[in-house]
Amino acid sequence: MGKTVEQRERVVVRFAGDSGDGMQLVGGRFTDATALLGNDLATLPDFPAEIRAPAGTIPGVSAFQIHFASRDILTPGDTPNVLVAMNPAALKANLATLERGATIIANEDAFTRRNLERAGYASNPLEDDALADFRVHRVPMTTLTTRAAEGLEGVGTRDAARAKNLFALGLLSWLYGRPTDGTERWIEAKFARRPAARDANLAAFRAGWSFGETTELLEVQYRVDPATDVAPGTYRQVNGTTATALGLIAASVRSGLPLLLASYPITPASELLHELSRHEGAGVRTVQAEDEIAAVGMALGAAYGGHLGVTATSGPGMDLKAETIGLAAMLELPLVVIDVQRAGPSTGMPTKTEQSDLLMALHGRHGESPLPVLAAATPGDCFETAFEAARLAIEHRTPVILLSDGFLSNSSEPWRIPDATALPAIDPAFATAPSNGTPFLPYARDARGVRPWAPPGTPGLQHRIGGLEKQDGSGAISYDPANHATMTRLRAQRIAAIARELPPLELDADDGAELLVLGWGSSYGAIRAAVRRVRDRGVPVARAHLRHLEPLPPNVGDVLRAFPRVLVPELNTGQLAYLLRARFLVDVRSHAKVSGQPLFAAELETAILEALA
Amino acid sequence: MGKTVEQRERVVVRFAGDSGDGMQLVGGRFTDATALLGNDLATLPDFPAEIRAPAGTIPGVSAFQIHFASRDILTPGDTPNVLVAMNPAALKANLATLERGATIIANEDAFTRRNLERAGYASNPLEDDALADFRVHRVPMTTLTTRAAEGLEGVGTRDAARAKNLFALGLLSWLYGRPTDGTERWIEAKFARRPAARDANLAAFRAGWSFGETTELLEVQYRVDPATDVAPGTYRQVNGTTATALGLIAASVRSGLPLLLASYPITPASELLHELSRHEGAGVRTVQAEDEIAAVGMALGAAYGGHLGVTATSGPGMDLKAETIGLAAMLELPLVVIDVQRAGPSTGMPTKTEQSDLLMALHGRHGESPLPVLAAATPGDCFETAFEAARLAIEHRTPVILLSDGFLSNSSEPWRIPDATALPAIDPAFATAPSNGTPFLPYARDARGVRPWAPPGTPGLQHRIGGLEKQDGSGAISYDPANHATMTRLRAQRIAAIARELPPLELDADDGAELLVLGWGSSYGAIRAAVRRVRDRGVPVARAHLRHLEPLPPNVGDVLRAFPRVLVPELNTGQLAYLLRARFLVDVRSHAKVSGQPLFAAELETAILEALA
Amino acid sequence: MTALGDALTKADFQSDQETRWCPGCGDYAILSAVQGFLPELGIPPERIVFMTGIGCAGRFAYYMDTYGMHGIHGRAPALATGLATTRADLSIWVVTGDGDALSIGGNHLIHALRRNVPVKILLFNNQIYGLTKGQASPTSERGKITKSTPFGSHDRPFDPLALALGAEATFVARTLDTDRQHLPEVLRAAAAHAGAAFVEIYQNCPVFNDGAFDVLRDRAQGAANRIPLVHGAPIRFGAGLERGVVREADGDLRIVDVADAGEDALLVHDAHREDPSLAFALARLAERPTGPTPIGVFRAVERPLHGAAATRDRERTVADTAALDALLHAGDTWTVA
Amino acid sequence: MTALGDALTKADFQSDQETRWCPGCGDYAILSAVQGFLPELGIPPERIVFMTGIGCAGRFAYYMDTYGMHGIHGRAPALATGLATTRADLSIWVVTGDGDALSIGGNHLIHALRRNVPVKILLFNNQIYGLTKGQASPTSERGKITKSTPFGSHDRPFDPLALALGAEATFVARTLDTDRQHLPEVLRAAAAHAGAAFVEIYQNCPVFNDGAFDVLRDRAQGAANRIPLVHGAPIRFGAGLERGVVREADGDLRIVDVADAGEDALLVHDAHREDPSLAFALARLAERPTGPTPIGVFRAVERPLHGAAATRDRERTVADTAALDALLHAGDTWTVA
Ligand SMILES: Cc1ncc(C[n+]2csc(CCOP(=O)(O)OP(=O)(O)O)c2C)c(N)n1
Ligand SMILES: Cc1ncc(C[n+]2csc(CCOP(=O)(O)OP(=O)(O)O)c2C)c(N)n1
Ligand code: SF4
Ligand code: SF4
Ligand SMILES: [Mg+2]
Ligand SMILES: [Mg+2]
Repeated sequence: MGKTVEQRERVVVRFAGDSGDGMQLVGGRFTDATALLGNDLATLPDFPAEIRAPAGTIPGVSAFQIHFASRDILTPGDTPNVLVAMNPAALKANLATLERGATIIANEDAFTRRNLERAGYASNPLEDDALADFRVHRVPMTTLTTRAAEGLEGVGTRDAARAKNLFALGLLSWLYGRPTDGTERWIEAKFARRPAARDANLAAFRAGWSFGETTELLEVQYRVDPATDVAPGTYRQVNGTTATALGLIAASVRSGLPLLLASYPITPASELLHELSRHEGAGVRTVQAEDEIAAVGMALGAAYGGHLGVTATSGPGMDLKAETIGLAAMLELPLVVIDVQRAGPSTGMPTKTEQSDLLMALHGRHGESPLPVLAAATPGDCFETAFEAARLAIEHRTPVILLSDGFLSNSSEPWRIPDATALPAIDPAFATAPSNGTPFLPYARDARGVRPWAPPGTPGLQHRIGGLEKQDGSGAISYDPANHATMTRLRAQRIAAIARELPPLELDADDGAELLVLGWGSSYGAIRAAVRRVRDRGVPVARAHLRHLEPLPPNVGDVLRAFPRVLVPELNTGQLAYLLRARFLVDVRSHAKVSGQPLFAAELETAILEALA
Repeated sequence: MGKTVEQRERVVVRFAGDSGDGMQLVGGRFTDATALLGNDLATLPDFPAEIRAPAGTIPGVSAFQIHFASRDILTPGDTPNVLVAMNPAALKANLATLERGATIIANEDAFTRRNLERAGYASNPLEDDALADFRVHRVPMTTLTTRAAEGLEGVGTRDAARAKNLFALGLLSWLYGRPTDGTERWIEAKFARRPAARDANLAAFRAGWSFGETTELLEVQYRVDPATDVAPGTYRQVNGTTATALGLIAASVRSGLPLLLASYPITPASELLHELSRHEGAGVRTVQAEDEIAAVGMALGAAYGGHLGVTATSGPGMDLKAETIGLAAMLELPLVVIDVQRAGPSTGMPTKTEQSDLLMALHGRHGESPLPVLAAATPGDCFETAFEAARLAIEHRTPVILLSDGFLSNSSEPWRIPDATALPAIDPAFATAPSNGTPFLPYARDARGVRPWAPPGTPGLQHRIGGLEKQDGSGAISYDPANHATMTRLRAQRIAAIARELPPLELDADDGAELLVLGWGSSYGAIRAAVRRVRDRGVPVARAHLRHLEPLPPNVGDVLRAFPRVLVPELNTGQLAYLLRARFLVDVRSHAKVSGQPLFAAELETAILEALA
Repeated sequence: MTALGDALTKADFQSDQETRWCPGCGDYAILSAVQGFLPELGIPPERIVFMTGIGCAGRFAYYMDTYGMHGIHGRAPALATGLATTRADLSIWVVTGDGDALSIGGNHLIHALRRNVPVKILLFNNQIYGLTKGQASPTSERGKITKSTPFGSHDRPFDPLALALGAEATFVARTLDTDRQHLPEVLRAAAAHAGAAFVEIYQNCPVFNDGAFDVLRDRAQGAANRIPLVHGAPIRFGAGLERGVVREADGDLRIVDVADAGEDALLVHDAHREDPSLAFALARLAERPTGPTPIGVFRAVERPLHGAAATRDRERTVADTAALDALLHAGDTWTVA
Repeated sequence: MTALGDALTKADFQSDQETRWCPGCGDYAILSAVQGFLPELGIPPERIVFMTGIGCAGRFAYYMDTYGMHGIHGRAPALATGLATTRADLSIWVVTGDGDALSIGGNHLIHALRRNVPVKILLFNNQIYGLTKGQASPTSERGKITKSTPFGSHDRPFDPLALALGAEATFVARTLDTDRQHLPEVLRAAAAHAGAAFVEIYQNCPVFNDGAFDVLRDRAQGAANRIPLVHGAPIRFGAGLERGVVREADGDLRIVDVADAGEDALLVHDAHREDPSLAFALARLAERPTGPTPIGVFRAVERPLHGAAATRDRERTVADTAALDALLHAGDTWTVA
């Protein structure tokens, strides 16, 4: 057809529609096609807490954003270049995020008086000058979709209209030259058992593509070449949930310990339960416990039995697990507790992201009960961090808290698949009966301060453990003051000693950098992107990112003190900053954002420049 | 009889025996008599976690220590001047705490071969030279008690022998000239319904007194004059539990809000449930909930209904209450949560004291949910601190955590009874229906950031609240990012703003002091005593004590920065020190003790001198 | 605000919040029935409180123009106990889901029932987790495929009524979301009960568990399968009341054709029996709502209320300053001049 | 360690820890009975696990020379579920108290029973809180004066057996601490049961609730008041078996003189009935242990075990590296050279 093809280095597309419009579905498929094309990418789903808020309203809007590029991508993008708006509410809810000149593709059929009212529009923004700053394409998607399905066997008008999201997918696939064959196969597989739906969706998809190809509305097709600055290897797409699940399974395989995940559903942590429950067999078992207390109890019971016990939850569930985590700390048994953080406090905003559970992870239990805390940086990094959490738990006999968040768990990125055989082996080093007839001492420690793990079933090692303070060595109940002081010290030391095993904090610093940006968790991408922008301006700056929050890598103090200024961006009111100030007496400055949204590179760029001013 | 009477300024007596020997009973009575005599005093009960550990063993030893003096007393005393040892285990368990030259009064009848073995003595310490450094009095208490009861109607030999604790009480009463009439009346009242027991106990008590008066074993009687440096007023003895209960009742009276205490039993917090349940009527209700989650839920439900809702627990129970405390923070309703800290982690050492829940009180909930945290300094101070906690909760519509501990709750001191009418009135300021027909805004705030409290039953103010994030003002559910940021800020500000109402941290500083000793909670007495000792050596030093841990009084930073060195003694691994370092970037030094015992003045004295060296 | 003396209407109980359940959700029918029924009680909206847990059902509080608290997951009975213990003047309703009440909230539920706390507990049983998008609940049938049980749920479900009866419940009933006559009847009985009233409402979740109760909800099937329990009346059902329940010689309850067994053989329902065993047996008559299933009030007996015996005064009276002064001075005191 | 092939003895199950209960506590008798009974099972001590909650009863774990975990208050059933789900090769026993199991631990108890987790739960019911020194428990009788209820407990107690039956328990039994014949018999039946076995053991607490079960424990009164339930046998009791239980016309169970009612009228105990209603009615025969009270196995039925259906392999097999590799590469992949 000879349309112009323009090249773009990076594009951010946002699909937005009603909760019932299937935006997550087409977003996911667009992502898969993009990944297979070799673009680097990052995605961000954004949906309401209600199962289905009233159709057509702002609270009911569900969106999916994808950022893809031919260079290394760090975030799902702050502001979309293209907004697909399936109805007025979707337009209204997302307009503020667009920059001048952005493209809007609107399903004009949905801009009825009723829908306009529901979205709170007094007049139709497609018709007044509300969108003057944007390039607006009005596409009658519903009509075109219905028309495409006309005459298909068993497809009614309403069914056909439902496929309009596939029309949008087809149109966007054309616009950015995403291959169609994979998507067609995917539609066929998805609707294999419902031929009418299959046909309607296929027709809608093809209609969308052809619309792009033929209509004069759109003059330019874009090309985003495969990313080139990508390490060689085999890739797949993962979101944080899948990567966490795979990391745990890998730890199970490399330790030889069967995995039990016991969880109670809660958004967004439920996904991990769903994911792992599909892998039964392969040594994975899952239990949906009656509540979070039972869930962590079951995981600890399994750990006592020599398994890899894991439990996953989000904020409110963490509160409930505290007592049992404290028991695990006292029992010195391996346990992995995953907190997929969400916006709090209390029920808060369950589908929104936040990093506000850090201090709780560190201090959220009575008494002195230190334990390791880790946080994952990107969806793909969840694999390694989960593996590391399990390794520490098993090898050091300790509960470990792994902090993820709603953003990580839902967003996805291409991930280089690691070589399974190259993953380190994890040694559970189960105790064996002392051969010389000496009594078994369940609280004797090795050089690292680690006690023996003797699951039931091992002959000759019968012993009793519990939550009461115990005698150093023998593990018998003890109320001796000096012993309590000793045990408190030993428990602290054995966790602190883990720092010796940790790689030093890696520093990415320009010569002459006056400012260190130190982050943790899922703001990794946004921080890197912001730092890149600052560097692009020629301003030197340094950057580092913590995976281990407790214990901290041994060189953190030195790194902090090497810079006149330190900026810590976090999605909370400054929790890591607080921790660093207490530990190192460094006047760390906090960039705090608590809005339920991920960190944006642009706002951090500003903050960095301000901090340097 | 003309024995010598010597005067003493201060004496520390420790009664120690088997759990079944009634040591707490006689200790308590000795204390009452001492209080009535006008001595200043402090006491410390010390008993095992088991209801009754095997008789005669070290774990079964139960002790009661009292420090009384004719000058201002600050602690129950580090080392006893007199140890009453009812059996070998009691001797062995306490010997290490005695200084050379201390007096030991042993019930020699109990030093049988069987008991010596149980206590792990190879030979009888009363007969070998194990006690060469002490002044030992061997008294056949059991024999003398049985003999005294001979011929009493209905009293068998075993019953009589059981009264030997009263013999010990009689003997010690003589030794320190405590009046007998009060004790005799007390015995009569206590055993009013069991005449045989009454007679046996009376006989034992008198026998003990006469033994002191007549025997040649004891040459000196001591006199400890009434304390003179005591403020005028009417006094009574209170322990921390009673004082807390009275403080809460006072807050109920002064606010006009009925009090509901909902608790689940746990050592040492159960005592408050027992105490308050005796005051039903007078607007006090208590419920023994099914668990700690239910307990705090009930208290919050009552608060919602316009009552003063209180819940009390110890460490493990605090873990369980976290989620509901977070809800209370979101609902912005008054709630008083009392944590009677004990030695942790996990079940730990339930009857031992510790201050290791401070960081949990501050950070032990998911999300950003700031709330006020207070700590009581002495048994008597529990009254004022509980009153203040309730006042803040009611007037600021917020959950408040009040930290007490096992030491405070069990130990007692003379307490100047406040004038009930002089206690400040607390204003619940319930909302009334807006007269002009404007809609009721449950999250509109006054100048202090405080929202209206509209309990059900108020016509025209029907509204809905919950744990989801809410729109500023209207309180409707909101997932708006900017609003979440606003609400997070407002919730933090309204707690921080309480600091404006707080009296500045009081400083007790010598001219030229180089070191500030800053404490919190129950180590108040030991810190003051240690500082006094240091001053007695002519070394200038400064001292301050925090009641409000969150928010901190506004001048804390200035106070800290006014001294080159700051020492923070705590019964934990340095939690307040951590907090102060993070807030003020001051290199606070921590004196940490985690042994389940209270802080001792002597060890802190050493630490202060070291810190100054 | 309703002017005193004015008769209350359904509108007085409708809040201004937009309802946010999925189209066709059974919760709408229940909401409408509750709002329609409440005026009958003659209690002004400001003296009514709805306390809910978390779940789709938990959103109920927002839609009622009464006082309302949307609590945390599973804890509404505890919150309500605190309120009921202190405020005997209120009419307190708990709305909960099968996960909220029976999974995380199981302990509070059984204790609120045991204590006979004066609250009405409405359990919307859709046999699924709605709000969290489709996991198994403690009432999901064995073998059910859900997001958390991709190979089928393998645990036996609770029967909520049997559990409640085991927990000493004094009032136990069951009804259906869409039965516009039966639902208000049961609510009426619950409201009239002085103590804790436990009402299971079968509620269709068209999104994650559609049709779970079709056997009872359908116009056609429903008539054949609903066994209405009416105190004092023989238990019979079916379009022509052609079937009934009898107690067999071995003590078991059985469904029979009335024609075969004879009318006199039919079991006469007695909701007021002290012994809960009959109610328990009736709860067991249908293990799952997949065939003939009793609905109505299974048990309603009088027992002392929680809090009633505990407190000497039911009024919100607080000691005065003189009484406080006496309390402060209780026991041995001494004076230093 | 016991040499293989050697017959086990009581001593093999006695740990070296000194027992720390009060003199005369019923826990001693139970400990001795359990240690005396376990050798029968022929399971080596290393394959037996005792998991306990907090309370005097919770100390039990320390005294058994098996594997043992003294958990936290109320959570032993959850801990045990995790262990049982993963380790089918172990014999797992939970020891709990009336507060531990029925107050704070109520939810885990009912769910462990519902799921039919293969563990044996021994509830030492002393109708009081022992370890925390004498507060009311959920089995304390109404009106009981305790430290936390100085004016008398005002809530109705649970009947632990009725609660368990309401929670779908597959094995429910009751016995007495000091009955040296009956207690091991019940333990034997519990051990033989494949699923969750719930055993209530009336246990005297001489310090805080002495004599609560004298009516059943006393040599003299005991014979007259214990109603032994034996599967397949008519229910009769008394020194001369002169009394018995019948099902009345109205369906209620009643205690009668055998002489009056006739032997044939006696109810024949059937522990294996699918329907728990009879067991429930028997649990209700005596509301409190203050008169004739059934002891023995009320119900024992087979049901699928928790975990059995869930897992394809019961062995501790873990995927190998090749399988992991396949898993990592599942779905769409692409290669960058
Ligand atoms: C402590 C805690 N755990 C988990 C959740 C997540 N959660 C919210 S509702 C719910 C269950 C909903 O099921 P149900 O009670 O049956 O209500 P429905 O949505 O079906 O009406 C869960 C698990 C939560 N909010 N809080
Ligand atoms: C979370 C928590 N709450 C409370 C306690 C205190 N506590 C220990 S045992 C117990 C109850 C004991 O009663 P029961 O279970 O009947 O056992 P018994 O001592 O009578 O054998 C309580 C409340 C605790 N240890 N942990
Ligand atoms: S998910 Fe089910 S229960 Fe929840 S609102 Fe939708 S239809 Fe109703
Ligand atoms: S308090 Fe009671 S139950 Fe506990 S050990 Fe003593 S006698 Fe036994
Ligand atoms: Mg449900
Ligand atoms: Mg008990």
